[in-house]
Amino acid sequence: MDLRYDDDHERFRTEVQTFLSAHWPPPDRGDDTDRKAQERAFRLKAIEAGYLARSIPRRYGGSEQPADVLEAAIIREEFAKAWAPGDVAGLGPSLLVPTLLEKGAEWQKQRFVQPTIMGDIMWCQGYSEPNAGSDLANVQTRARLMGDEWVINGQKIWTSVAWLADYMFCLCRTEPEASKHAGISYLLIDMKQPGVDVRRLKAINGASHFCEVFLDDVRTPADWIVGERGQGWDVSRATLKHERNMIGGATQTLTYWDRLMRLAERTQKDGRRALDDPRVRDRLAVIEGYVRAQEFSAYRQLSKAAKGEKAGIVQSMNKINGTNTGHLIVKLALDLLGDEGLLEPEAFDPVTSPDVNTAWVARYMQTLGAAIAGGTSNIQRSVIAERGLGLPRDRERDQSRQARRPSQERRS
Amino acid sequence: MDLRYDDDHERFRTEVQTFLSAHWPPPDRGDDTDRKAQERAFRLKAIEAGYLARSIPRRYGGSEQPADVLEAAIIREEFAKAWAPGDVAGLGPSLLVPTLLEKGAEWQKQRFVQPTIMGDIMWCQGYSEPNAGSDLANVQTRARLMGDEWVINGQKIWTSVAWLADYMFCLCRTEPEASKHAGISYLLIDMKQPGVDVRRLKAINGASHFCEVFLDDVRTPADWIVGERGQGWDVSRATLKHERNMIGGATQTLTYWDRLMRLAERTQKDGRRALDDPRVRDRLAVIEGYVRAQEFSAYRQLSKAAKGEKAGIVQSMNKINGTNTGHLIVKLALDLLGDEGLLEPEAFDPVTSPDVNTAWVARYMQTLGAAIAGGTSNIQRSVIAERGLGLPRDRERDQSRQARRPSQERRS
Amino acid sequence: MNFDLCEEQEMLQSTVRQFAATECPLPRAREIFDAKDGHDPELWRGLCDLGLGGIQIEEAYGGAGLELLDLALVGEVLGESAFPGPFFGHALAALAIGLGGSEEQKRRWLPDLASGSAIGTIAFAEGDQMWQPEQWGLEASEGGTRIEGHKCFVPHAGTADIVVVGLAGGGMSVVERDCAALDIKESAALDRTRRVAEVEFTGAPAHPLPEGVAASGRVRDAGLVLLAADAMGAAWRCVELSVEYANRREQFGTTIGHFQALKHQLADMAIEVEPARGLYWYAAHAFDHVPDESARFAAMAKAHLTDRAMQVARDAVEAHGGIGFTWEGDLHLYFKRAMFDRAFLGSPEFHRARAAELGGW
Amino acid sequence: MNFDLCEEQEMLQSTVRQFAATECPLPRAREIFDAKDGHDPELWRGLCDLGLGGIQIEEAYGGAGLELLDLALVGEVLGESAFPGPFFGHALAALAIGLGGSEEQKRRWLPDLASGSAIGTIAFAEGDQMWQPEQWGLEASEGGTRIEGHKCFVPHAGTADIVVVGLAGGGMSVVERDCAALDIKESAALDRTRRVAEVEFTGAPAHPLPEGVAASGRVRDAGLVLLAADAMGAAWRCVELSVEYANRREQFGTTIGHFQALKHQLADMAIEVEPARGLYWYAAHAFDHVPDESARFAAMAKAHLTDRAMQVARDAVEAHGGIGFTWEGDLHLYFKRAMFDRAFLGSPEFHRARAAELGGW
Repeated sequence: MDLRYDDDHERFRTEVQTFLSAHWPPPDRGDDTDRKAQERAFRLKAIEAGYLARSIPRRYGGSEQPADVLEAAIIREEFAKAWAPGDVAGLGPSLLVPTLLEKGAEWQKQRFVQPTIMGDIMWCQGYSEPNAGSDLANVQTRARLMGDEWVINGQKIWTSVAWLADYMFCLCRTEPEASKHAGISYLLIDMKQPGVDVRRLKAINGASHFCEVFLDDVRTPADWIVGERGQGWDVSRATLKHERNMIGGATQTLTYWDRLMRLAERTQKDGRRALDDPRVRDRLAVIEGYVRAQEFSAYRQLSKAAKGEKAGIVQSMNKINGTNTGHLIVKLALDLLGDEGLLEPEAFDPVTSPDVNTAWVARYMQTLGAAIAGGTSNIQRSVIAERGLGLPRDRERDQSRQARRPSQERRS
Repeated sequence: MDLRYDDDHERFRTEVQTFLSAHWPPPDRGDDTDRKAQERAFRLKAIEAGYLARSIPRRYGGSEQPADVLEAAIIREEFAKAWAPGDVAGLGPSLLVPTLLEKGAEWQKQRFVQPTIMGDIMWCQGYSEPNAGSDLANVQTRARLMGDEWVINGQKIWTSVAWLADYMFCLCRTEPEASKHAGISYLLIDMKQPGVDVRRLKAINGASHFCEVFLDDVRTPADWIVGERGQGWDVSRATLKHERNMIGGATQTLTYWDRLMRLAERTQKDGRRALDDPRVRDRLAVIEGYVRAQEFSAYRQLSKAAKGEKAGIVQSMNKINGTNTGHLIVKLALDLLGDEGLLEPEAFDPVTSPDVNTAWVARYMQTLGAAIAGGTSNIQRSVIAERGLGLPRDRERDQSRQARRPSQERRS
Repeated sequence: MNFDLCEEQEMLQSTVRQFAATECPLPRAREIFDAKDGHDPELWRGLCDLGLGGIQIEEAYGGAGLELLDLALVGEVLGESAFPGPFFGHALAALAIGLGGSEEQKRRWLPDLASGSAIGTIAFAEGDQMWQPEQWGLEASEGGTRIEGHKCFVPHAGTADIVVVGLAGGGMSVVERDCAALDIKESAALDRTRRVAEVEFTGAPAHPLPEGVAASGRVRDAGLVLLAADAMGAAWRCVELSVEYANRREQFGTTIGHFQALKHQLADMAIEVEPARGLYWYAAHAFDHVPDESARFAAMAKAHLTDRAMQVARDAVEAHGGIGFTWEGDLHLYFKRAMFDRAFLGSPEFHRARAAELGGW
Repeated sequence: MNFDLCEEQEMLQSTVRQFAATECPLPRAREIFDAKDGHDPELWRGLCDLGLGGIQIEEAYGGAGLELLDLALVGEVLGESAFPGPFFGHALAALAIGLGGSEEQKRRWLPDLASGSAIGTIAFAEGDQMWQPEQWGLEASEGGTRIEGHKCFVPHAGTADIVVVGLAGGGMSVVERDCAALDIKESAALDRTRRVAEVEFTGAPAHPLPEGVAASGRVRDAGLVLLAADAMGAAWRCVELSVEYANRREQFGTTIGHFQALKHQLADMAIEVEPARGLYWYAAHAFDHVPDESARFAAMAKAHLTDRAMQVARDAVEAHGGIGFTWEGDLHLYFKRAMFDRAFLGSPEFHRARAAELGGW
């Protein structure tokens, strides 16, 4: 156990710092070069220098660096310190791109990867449907191959920021006779066409970045399929894995924790800081135990990854762990808020927005979303019990998986 | 809502008080009339006066009073105030007697009821087996009718105070070809015979009132069966219902609560009473919310019963409610104890023994037993969900119930 | 001894339940939730036609002369229906006048409050968790007949005709809305079924209640009981909605109510809530019949039930999955109702500390 | 940056695990638990033959010269094996002498402690939750060379040869067992794998450690880390035993591990425990490498892990049903081990308050 970076890594850190001081922030040109263009130009330089898009081959616009989680951590740290733009965020870069690189056709990689990681095109994810939530394999959206086009009909739901997206990667049923899981294909769809109807949903906290997407005779070329027909389920699994890790990171917990401490410092209670109230101190100390456990657990996983080893069962706990700790945090925050719990927060992003009291009301609700999105806590528990602890699979889920097996056997 | 007793009941209370002042404590005769004989004599008088054994017909030694839960409550209150002996406690009076009265043969009632309610004979309950815990219907102990006797072989476990019992009421498999539940009979067995081997088990808290009972060619007359052959399951259900109510009463919670308050008063923490520590006060106040809820809930049920109405879903919650509140209480107690949590309590009864600190260590363990005995908390949750909330039955339990159905159909 | 409702009380609840189901089913409640002022005069009229505007107002002034328990039983049903409107503040204003007012004052205001032709509310809060009579700092001048200053979290201030204002020293004064010396600023209420506003009194003519100091603590206690009752109703409805959803929603080829883990979570929610019903019953009963225990059990009921309701509302959202997280579903009405019940008149932790002190600990 | 064990450390753990499985499987542990003094000299010999009597003792005195993390890693495996004997007190005594002793004192005691031919222990507690150096009240007279007074909860006092005694002012002295001025009264220890006794010092000749005052807080911190490590091992084993049981025990015609509610409870137990492993790692690492954070994270690790372990031990008993409630099953060893880890050296709540203060809150 050694928490210091070694000399090579410290040298690397210096290089990154040098690069950043040369290129960010960009010189003020006195003209109205907009922020977005400046960021784009910076990213191109950072990719060239090998600091961004590291896992992506050069031929698709990346910097193709050997996997080194410590270097990656250093880059994140230094870029954050300099407030420099990092890799483009969003479901396209984080979910679709790895999927394309692993399972996509050559032309798909050529066409989609670079503009996606540069933020030139935006994606949304078309997985969930009204009757396919936890039971994702139950998607009913039909895609029929008619000539050289897929014709798609159905409805997606909980689609994040669909109204901004240029394209959607989605799961459609293309082989209705095949068994439940084997009947699904993974298609790419242009969102800017007739027949695509996006309706924004308002969430409990007033935010509305979730959408319903209605697909009515929507068309996509025959070869806009990732993997083969009927392989969509397996193709999507790789992607979902990424999503789970994303939600489970310790970063959000640590941010919440810092803000909770500041809330306890600035809140007055019985004429003194809430932080000085023994009840509050004890609850804070309980929570810090969980927060640090999660933080160190993230380091452990990082270290394992750096050595190319699996982190074991703890990795499967990231999401629910973050959810649980988040709940403890917001509950204490609500107690500290008191009156302000009566007020609606202005619409805002609960992670990145400024640290005002009413933000906690939004976080109090937002953490419920975390327990639901990307696999509910109950699904997480089943996964941990089955894959981590070796307990038997849920009978219902098993039976459902085999539901259409007979007809598949007839086909083969 | 009226928390006062009406005039009739207040008159009744006066009668009870008059009776008690005349008969208890009995005059000191200057001889060595032992306590037990005095109690027995008092009980006979109290039954004659209509204050004990109220639900039991006169012809079986009871006082055969109309059901009146308020009168019953008054009797309990006044007898407790006077430290007078109430109805004999134990599994015989509380479980077997109601079962016999409902399902037993006339000769069985004649023979067993009176000596049981007078404490002249003691019973133990032979239900659980190593492979029949939550799944009680899986009993494997075999009873074969050979001539005019049942010959019984098998093993029972978690049998309370079996070494003191004169008789056992137990579930045995008498119809091995019948379906699981339909193959069971309810037999009475003389414990004082060769082939009955009682082994006391030591519990986690050092107490040992649970036993294993090995039955090796044990015999009982052919007519020592309650109900018909194969009806044992249904016969036992009535009994189990009584057990659940017994464990779920608010009395134990209230006793624990009073003692917890006293512990918090006498414990010193940072130079003051623990009761004055804001952390402790808050936890106590949280707990009192649950305690009073349980207490009032008991009143509600009592009032419903007095009117001959069902109390609804809340009745099914008594046991788990008591278990949950008990856990909150012992956890706070353990925190108050500190060092003394390192020490083993002397063997004692966690409810009735004196209020010393180490008793809390025993209670801390005893409350775990409450979560297991008489139906685990998980079984309770299923019952509440299914019967109280109308959710579907557990699939496994359903399938198991039907496991032997086919062969039963062949028989019929 | 009868720790149970009488037939009239059960009928009262079923009447209100019937009314709410017919006149304000959840789709209608959601509309009002989203509408401008969270108040539907016709709905209010209907409620008052049932006599619910003055249940606890003495018969001499046009009320039904019933007790706090009856009022709370109505409150429970309104909570269970996520019923929008000024019932809560109105009831407390009438109680304040009934307990603290002179004969003349009662004759002036109570009949209109009882019939519902006037709406009442209370202006107690002063921000920073200052809700209690002993914390009020607002001063009245000119012999208590003129008020200058600020109150917040005043329920339905925009539609109220009669405002009972808490004053420094624990007294209360009545300000009539049409005196034109009120500056009302709607707050962004989270629970839009019970809007709140900031009120600036700009030299408002005030009518001090002669027994206000003695009455204000009682009004607070009644408020705590009503919040507990509302929380009870809301929480139990959350359980019911979750059970209905579990029996309807299919995943993996079966209704999700078949999944034992969810079943047990639903059972746990029920176990948290149902046994606590008697806690608010007793607190309400004590208000009228057991004066020694009234304040203590009001505090305990509020702390316990609003905490339970908040947790159950969270659990219900989880049990509903995505649909529970939307503004378009029914559940968020209850979630926000629980937030109100929990925060209004002071936090559960605050009232636990009071209950401890009142218990002589 | 490597927040992970190195190969040697993983090997160390697997060696100890192997040794415990062979020499002290659970049936043997239960025998020792029930035996007279909870100590098996042969088992101790075997443990010390692996060099585990002096892992953290400097090589110059016959130890392995390793760090607290290595010691704690061994402690975790002993916790996971419910391993009986004086390891815990022994390690702390050696640490106390190593950190606080003079060169001469180290030469006198450490080699025997390292080889295990002498057993060490610590006498810190004075009852009424007085565990900490700043709370010690026992006075030494005659220039610190003579001790008269009382200590309690001294681990394995009956078999220890060298007792490190905490003194008023926060210093420490060493008392040798054969000085015949010790009156030892075995307590009825709940965790019989780690017996405790009351010790009356009747004018015992004492050897003050010159750096005792500086060292005693460090020894306490090390003790907190070892308790956290033990709790980690015990708690994880509770999860494993419960999973094994769920995969073996049949009810309703299937293994009970098929019941989703139980599955999820087992998952929740795992979630409570496994992510906290790094907490004791870091606390141990900080002891040797991050002095500023050492005391704070030792307190946090002890508070968090012993609380988690206690809860998981309770959950494990429930998951086992009747058999978990018996003295004859394996589980009660872990339950009682968790009780020891939680209470020894002060309660979780006490150490949370310390962690808050040490964090500058």
